[in-house]
Amino acid sequence: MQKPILEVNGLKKYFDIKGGIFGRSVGSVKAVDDVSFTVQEGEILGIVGESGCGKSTTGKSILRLIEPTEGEVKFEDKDITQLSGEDMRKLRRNMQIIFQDPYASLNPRHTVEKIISEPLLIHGMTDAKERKDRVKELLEVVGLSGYHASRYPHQFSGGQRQRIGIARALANNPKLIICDEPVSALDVSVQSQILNLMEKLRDQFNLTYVFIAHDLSVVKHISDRVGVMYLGRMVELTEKDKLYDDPKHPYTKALLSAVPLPDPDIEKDRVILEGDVPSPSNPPTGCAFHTRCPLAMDICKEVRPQFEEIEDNHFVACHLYDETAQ
Amino acid sequence: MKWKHSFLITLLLAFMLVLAACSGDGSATTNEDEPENNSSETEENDSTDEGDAAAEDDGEEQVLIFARGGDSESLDPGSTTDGESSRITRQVLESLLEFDDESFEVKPSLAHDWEVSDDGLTYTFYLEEGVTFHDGTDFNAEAVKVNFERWSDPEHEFSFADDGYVYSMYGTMFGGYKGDEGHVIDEINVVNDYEIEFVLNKPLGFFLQNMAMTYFAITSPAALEEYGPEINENPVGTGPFQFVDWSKDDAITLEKFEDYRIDGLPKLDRVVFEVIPDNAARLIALRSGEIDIMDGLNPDDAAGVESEDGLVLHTRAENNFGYVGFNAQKPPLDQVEVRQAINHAIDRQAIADALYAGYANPAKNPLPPSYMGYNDEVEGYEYDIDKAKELLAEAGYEDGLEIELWTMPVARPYMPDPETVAEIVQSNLSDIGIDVSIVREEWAPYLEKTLQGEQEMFMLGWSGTNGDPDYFLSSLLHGDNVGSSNRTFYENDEVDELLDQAKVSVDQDERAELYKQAQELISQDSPMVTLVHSTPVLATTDAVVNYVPHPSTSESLAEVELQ
Amino acid sequence: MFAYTTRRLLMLIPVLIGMTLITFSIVHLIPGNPAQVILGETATATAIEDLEESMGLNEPYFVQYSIYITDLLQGDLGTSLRSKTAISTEIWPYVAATFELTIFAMLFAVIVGVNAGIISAWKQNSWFDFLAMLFALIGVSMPVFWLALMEQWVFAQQLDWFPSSGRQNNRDPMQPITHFYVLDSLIHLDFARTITNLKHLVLPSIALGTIPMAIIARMTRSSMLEVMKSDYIRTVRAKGSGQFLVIYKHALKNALIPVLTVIGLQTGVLLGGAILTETIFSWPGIGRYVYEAINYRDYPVIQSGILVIAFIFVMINLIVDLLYKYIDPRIKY
Amino acid sequence: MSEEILNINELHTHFFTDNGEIPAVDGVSISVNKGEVVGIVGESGCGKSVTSLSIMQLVPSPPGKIVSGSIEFKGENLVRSSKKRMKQIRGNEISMIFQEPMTSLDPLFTIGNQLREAIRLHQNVSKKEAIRKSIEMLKLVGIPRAEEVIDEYPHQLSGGMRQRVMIAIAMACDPEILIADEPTTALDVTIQAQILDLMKRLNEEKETAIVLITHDLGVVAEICDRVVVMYAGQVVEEGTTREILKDPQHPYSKGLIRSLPKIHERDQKLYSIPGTVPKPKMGMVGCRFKDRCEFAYDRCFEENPALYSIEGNRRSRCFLSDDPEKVVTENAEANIGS
Repeated sequence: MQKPILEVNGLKKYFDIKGGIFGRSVGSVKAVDDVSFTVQEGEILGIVGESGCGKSTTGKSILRLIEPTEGEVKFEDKDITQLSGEDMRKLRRNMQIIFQDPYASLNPRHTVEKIISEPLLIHGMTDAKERKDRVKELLEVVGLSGYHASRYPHQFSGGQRQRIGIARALANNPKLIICDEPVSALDVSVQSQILNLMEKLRDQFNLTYVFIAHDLSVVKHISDRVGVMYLGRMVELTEKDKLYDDPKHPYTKALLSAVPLPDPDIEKDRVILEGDVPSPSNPPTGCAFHTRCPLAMDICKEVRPQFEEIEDNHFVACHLYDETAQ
Repeated sequence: MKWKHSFLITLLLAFMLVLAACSGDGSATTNEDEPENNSSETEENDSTDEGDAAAEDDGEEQVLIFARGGDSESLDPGSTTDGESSRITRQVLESLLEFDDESFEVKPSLAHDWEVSDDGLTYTFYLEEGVTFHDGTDFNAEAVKVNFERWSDPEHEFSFADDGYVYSMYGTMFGGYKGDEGHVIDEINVVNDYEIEFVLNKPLGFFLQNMAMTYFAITSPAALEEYGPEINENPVGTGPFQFVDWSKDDAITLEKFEDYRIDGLPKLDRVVFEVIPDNAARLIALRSGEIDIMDGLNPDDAAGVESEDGLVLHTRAENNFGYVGFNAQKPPLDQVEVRQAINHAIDRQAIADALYAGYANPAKNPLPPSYMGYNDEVEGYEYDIDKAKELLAEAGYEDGLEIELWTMPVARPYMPDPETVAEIVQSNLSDIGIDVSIVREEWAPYLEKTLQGEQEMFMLGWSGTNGDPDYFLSSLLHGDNVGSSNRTFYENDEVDELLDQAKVSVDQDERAELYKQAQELISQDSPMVTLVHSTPVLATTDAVVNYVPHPSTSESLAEVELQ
Repeated sequence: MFAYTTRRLLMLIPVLIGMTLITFSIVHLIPGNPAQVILGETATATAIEDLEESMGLNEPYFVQYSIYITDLLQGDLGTSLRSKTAISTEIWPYVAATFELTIFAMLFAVIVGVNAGIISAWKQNSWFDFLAMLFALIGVSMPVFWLALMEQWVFAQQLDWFPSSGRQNNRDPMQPITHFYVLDSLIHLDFARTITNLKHLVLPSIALGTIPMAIIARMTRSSMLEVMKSDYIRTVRAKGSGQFLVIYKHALKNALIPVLTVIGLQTGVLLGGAILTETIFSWPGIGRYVYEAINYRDYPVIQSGILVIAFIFVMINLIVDLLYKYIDPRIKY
Repeated sequence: MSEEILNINELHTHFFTDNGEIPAVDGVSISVNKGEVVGIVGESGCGKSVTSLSIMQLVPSPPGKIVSGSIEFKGENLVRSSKKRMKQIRGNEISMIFQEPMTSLDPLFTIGNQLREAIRLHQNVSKKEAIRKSIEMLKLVGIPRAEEVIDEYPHQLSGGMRQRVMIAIAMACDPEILIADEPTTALDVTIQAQILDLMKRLNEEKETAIVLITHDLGVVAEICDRVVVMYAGQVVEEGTTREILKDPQHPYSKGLIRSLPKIHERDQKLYSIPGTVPKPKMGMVGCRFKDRCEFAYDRCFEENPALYSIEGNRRSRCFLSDDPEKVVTENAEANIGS
């Protein structure tokens, strides 16, 4: 392993809830609540979790598309939360994002050429001819053809649009790409195409991905390491094989067992969790998962478990692995 | 299910509305005495339920509805110059004298007789006895004195100056207020209860005309005491009708004053003055029988009304004129030839025909023809382009010239469509090589700037109030009035002299002669193009009898009845 | 609900302050010296000066404004220059007249508009839909004064079904209590008069309500069509319910939310349109009051009148907001 | 167990749009037995949802219209049924739940109101009785605090809870068939597990047949007895769940299964089907899958493959399965067509 390209320490993002007669802040949604992890160069870090767990907010906070409330985000050892708007803008060429809904993120009135060349222009490629060539090159890289450049987004299928989104992200040779549910809107047969493309591009351009998804199979397939989030917190983070073969956190276990597998032969010992995910505006005290945890202990209600490395490169936030608690 | 119910309720409501409309109509029909008759002559008979109720209840109440375009400003006649106000106060209050039915000839009213001293400085009025105001107080000389003092003296207890009362018509007609240099009334002496004497400090040729104006009608002193500044909404006089109710911008209701000084009058039990701002809507109301008299008929509709069964067309005598004025001190209009040339170039008859549907006469004098001293011998300016060109050449403008014409932004009875008149003038003048550019200003700046002489040519008109020539000629053309009401900046010492003499003379024949001379001079000097005297038209249903419109716009309804 | 209402009410304060400032400024931008206009073309220069002084028009604007605001806070709307009466006492009959007309016009607009919109959406592309939308298009583009005159001509002059002008039969007027004449006649227990008064309301209400009616019809139709495509309507159908329940219970209530906005806004537009309607039908309402005041340059009345109209508009929108909250449980702060 | 209660035969549902006639469902035949769970699998646009809406006669019209074919529910052809009869059937004998629990409930009415409505539409019971039954249904689908929830509005509930409410509404009148159109797609996996568990339980307890429309083969494996795979408006393969998942015959089914990332297998190169799903249009010639199929040969471009019977109830619409000895099905279909 080389040096980490991205280091996230104690990241928090609280959204205020307005209320009362004067519309004051009466509380906050703790969308991301003290999350820390590192990403190595060339690595794919998967982040999984159910809706509302804060995985998307984490991704956007890293790029400061949402200003984090607290914590630091170090990109190549530089704390980007402290950067000025102008410096941040320059840095963005190294950090890109791909969104879930490729249609919503592409301006329907612009041609593909315009969409892809816009970031080029912003980052100083002023020569039109040069831009045009680059757009063609990028389209070919993502498996489209140069002649697609003059078309509009609605003329493409979902998978093709996602390819356009990827081409736009790649335009300025970024080092890090945050992938926010890039394949969840796609059909299975197209999903595999995009996943393969992304893997290919990673190898080709030595990219680093933070791959955010709710589909455990997809994350497993593409990631090197996987972090599991629940209610704004990271509950487990380790290499993917370790995580899938030997999950430590009860939530990870339940999550994995809930995934329906397209194989009638696998007999599973299914853990079906009771109830819903609690509201992030009013998370349970102690361990956020204790309300649904089949193994909850008294301490879980009161003390928030530390996110600790319990085995080599295997981080878990659970009192079951807390030696002092047991 | 809540919403299903609410929908049903709304449907029901809609149905009820329709039902209400229909059943209302139906019940009205059953009320009528002769339903067959009604159905056979729907058009002629004013057949709304409302109309019928009044028209057919012959033996009972006679209610007349008089509709006009705007509401009254104030029912205290002295405090306003508004014609819509005097129309009402004419019924409620009376002046010492009054005008004849169709002219400005004065005749007795509250004063049955009067005397003028030879020097023209003392006027003595003999008042009617046994007259009471509507509130029961007696009418006497003291009451007259209180009223006149109230208007002339801002310090007077009933002057209400602090409440914004200004008696501007008094100031205009009597030369100012108490203490002012031009104020003509020196003192008012109560000789006895029924005899009052006005002493002037200089003669005023139209003093008697003034005394007949509706603006100087006598209010009950007790009412002034009682209502204070609210007298403007509670008029109490000696007139044939007494005030009942005023619903602003809607209707003013008057009812018969049982103790009116003339027996048998008034004939109507009730008069309602209703406001219907839109001329077309007012005519519809007249046709459907909702109203009995409508003022302010569009000249274009007059022919239709005249030929329509059930409606009667009336005209008022001309009491105004519209004109195109010259700024006689601004080159090139300071040359009389130019002014005369323009006068010859404008086709008055065409304007009268185009804009007044024929209900207007081309004017050769500023004075309306019915006025004392009207000079019919003045030749006037024929529509003659060759003559005009000749005159223009004489003045040195054979190659033509450029000139500005300011057009009035508002319509007035004497000028119902100023924009079109301006265009006609523009086209007329282009025939003799004058290039006219039309200037448009808002009304208030228009009045202000023309007063300051910024204009070259402009459009305006004048309406009479007290039926005296002085009000027309002095105001508009006396050199002393330059900068106030004389917007032509016309100054002719000879004319000024004639007008001054006429103003102080008390011999009406002499006055007439002086005014005739003045008109002759004015015509020669051509300070303005007198365009037309418009004849206001109005309509009534044929049920209205004895209705005689007066040129001043206010006529008594005492004699009017409904058939 | 209480907190929401209170908060909405508090939010009115800056709006109201802004309103007074704007009305005051606009009124003073009207060109022309009011004294000159009041006295007309026959006035002398001294008379104009005197009047100016007595009206306080010589003071600088900000002094006039601060006096205006101070008075306003004490419920004093000033005195009309024309009638020399306190506006606060004079204005009520006008406000009541306009309110009465507005209420009936909106009743007409909402009842007819919403139902036409519903049926159009229900029978999309049918002849009814086609005709209703054609009428709506005509209705939107119809000049109010022309419609009003046509109504008078047809229904008052030719058919003689309804009176052409006024609020009541002026040959036999009634002693007003609230100045809502329909209500007053009911209080007097004089039902024949109620019918007469309602008949007076018919033509002006239709004239005034036609444009809002057309807009509401179109809005309801498109909103209904939108809602009819929604998942929850499909659910209701899947439950086996009939068309009526689908439309009048579920679709209508949902479709009404955007329509409500339009109703609120249209009521404002309608207040503006009232000047024309009130003039043609000689309805002595607030629009006429302000119109006459403008002609007369009666500054205090113009200010107060516009302020009152703006206030009514703000109030209607407050009511609409509160209705949202009532209809839609999802709305929070 | 083998009593057939629903038989869709050669169903054609077309959409008449500005761009022409689109055969969204192009000759689909599916049968469902009492108490059976049948999965209809396919990618978006394959016609699976339109098929389910056709059963309920809820295809938005215009532009949609059932052009031909029959849907027999216990011998009664629903395509020919009156509107009145359909109202009786919907929600009572055949119920349906939808993909989006977030938007499938009317936001302006309480849960209780909407549930009660479903009950009272088909059962002549008092309001009070309907409320009692509503609470009972909510408890049956595992909603805690049922007495309170009936007075709450949809936005106060989570997606999983709303889908339970939808199921409660659908099950309120004990239908014989429950059509579930992607019931768990919008839900998180842990919630999905709960809902699938609930559906399975209801299927077993109440013997309600379930037609489960999904794109997720995992969900199919979880609860379906039999699977129908659809592609571009047609059924391409049919068989038991085990058969389809373990031994797919049609190249599309094969590709679909191979392209899934597998959670319990170690690093594999993910297979992907090249190209994209063709948009259905009138008069397509040849196999719909031919452009993406690695086995495609001349015949695939010239003829339309029939649904060939393989063994038992297994069928596949591929010339590879066109065993001349087993042309029975083809002939049978030809007979129906004529």
